[in-house]
Amino acid sequence: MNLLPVLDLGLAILVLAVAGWTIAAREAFGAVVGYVAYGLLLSIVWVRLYAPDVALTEAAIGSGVTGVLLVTSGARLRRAGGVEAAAPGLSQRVLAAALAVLVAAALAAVVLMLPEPPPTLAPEAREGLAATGLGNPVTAVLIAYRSFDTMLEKVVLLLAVVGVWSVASDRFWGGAPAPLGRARPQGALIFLDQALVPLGILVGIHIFWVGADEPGGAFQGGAILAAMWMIVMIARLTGPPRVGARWLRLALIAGPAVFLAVGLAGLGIAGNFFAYPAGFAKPIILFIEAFMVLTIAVTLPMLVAGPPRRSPEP
Amino acid sequence: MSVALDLFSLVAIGLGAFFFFAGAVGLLRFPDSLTRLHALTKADNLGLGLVVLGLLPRVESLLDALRLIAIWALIQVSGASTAQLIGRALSRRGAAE
Amino acid sequence: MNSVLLVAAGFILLMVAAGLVRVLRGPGDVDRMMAVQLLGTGGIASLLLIASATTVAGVEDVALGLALLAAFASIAFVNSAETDGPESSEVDPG
Amino acid sequence: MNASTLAGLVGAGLVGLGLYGLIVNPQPLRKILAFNLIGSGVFLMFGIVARRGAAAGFPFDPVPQAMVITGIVVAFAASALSVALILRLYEETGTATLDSDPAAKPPDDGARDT
Repeated sequence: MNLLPVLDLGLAILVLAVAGWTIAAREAFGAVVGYVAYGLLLSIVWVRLYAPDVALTEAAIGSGVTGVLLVTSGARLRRAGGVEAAAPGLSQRVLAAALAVLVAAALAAVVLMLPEPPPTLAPEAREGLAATGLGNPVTAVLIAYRSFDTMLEKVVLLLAVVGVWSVASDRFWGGAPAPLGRARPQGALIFLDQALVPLGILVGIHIFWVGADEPGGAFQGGAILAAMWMIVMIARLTGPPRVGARWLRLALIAGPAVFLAVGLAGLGIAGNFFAYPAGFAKPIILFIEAFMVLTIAVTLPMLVAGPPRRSPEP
Repeated sequence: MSVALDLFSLVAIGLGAFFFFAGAVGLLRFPDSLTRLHALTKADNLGLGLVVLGLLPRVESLLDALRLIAIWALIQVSGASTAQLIGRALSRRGAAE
Repeated sequence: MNSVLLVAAGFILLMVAAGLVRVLRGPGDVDRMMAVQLLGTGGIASLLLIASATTVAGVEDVALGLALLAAFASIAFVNSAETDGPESSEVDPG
Repeated sequence: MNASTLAGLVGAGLVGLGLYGLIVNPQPLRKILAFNLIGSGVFLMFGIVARRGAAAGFPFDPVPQAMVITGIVVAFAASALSVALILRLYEETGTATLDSDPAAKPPDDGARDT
């Protein structure tokens, strides 16, 4: 098994090299493409760390959707006119490099001096796992042990949507965001959508469903569904919805609202905030997760689509 | 039986790695973007298919095997169509210049 | 057997690295987009091989997700690279 | 050196690279990209803490992993909000730099993005 360190070293060099490219690339577009490639590579590193759940989340949200957000907005910026900005001078670059090396070296020292034996909560996670009825401990942490965190994180997503919408001009309020795709999409794109989207919806729901016992879960499944909705919008098979639409508002708050309602119900039924009644933990967790999938699948595309840019129809 | 299966995995994965090699050679040596696109999409898709084939005897359940095949099928469809899209973008750029 | 899988994974990763160098150099945005395709095939192949050799459970679903995502990113890239191409997006013959 | 220590060092390197890019790249979108690079470096360091905490039959400690998943989603929300602010800034001022006095500096040699 002494091949593995060589492979790890090669992977590490490759990841750092592609990351360096995203910083050094001259054009913004090339940098973003490099960033998505970097995310796909990084997911191999996450699998090496035995973290397939994170591998999928990082590749999907961390690099995939973020990359698409950046190219979409980059194209909007360029369409509106050039972006000119002065690069800092040499002395500033040298200082920045020195600072970056210093910070990286300090972090590397921390990594090399991590405490032995390593602290862990894995035994505690194992102990409670039977009570939740789940097989995937990461899902158990997200929805059961640290449910309050996850609920608040959904609220953060909602606040981000509110923040993005609030930069709209007054006259566009309640209207739809600008379309994501070109005016006349190509035939190949429409074909790809027709082949990919049904399959992608299936995979997204599958990943959410198996997330109870295997790698996957609401975030990953929701992100894949979000990606599918975005490619439908890119092919212009549908446009972004009006931000004033009631179904959209309901879908956006469904996740945190259901989560909070279940948490409050726990106060009455199981005697504690966010406590799940014994024996019903798994169905309740899946119930919450189903609404979270919906909210994530709707929130991510709305964040990419940006603030409303069309006048609302009467 | 397991020796034969291992041998099968070995041959398929080896062949798959060879096609990735061929794809990389094509990418490095072909003169223009369209031919490079050709090398990338054809050779690498075949390479992935062979790697998946080689891994099939090693999976634990039928469902896992189906998932592996689904991965390959998905990349076949999406790879072919995105190659088409990229190729069109390339030829349009060529015409504009 | 496991070491064979790791050698194959390392070899494919090396090929991906070589291809990435070529593709990211360009010229032009459209060439760079191939980087995502390259990782969509080679990256997933080495991911599956590594996971099989080190027995990480459930990695097929990760690969399935990555395959969808690579397609999604390629589509978005083609779309935005073309919208700021030299010609207006409204005059498209096809 | 084992895999998790190496991954931790990669994480440290990514934070350094991202920090450099965040300071040096003049365009706001590139700054967001660099910021995300810093984020993924930090997440990787969480990842090695999770890997080192392998116990009780799990090959990892699920708590840091779950925190990373939460963190990735929050980082995306922050990126989306900053992109919206940048586009709005451009609409208002006709420039997308954070420079307080962009007109004083001429655009450089054209090697920058167009």
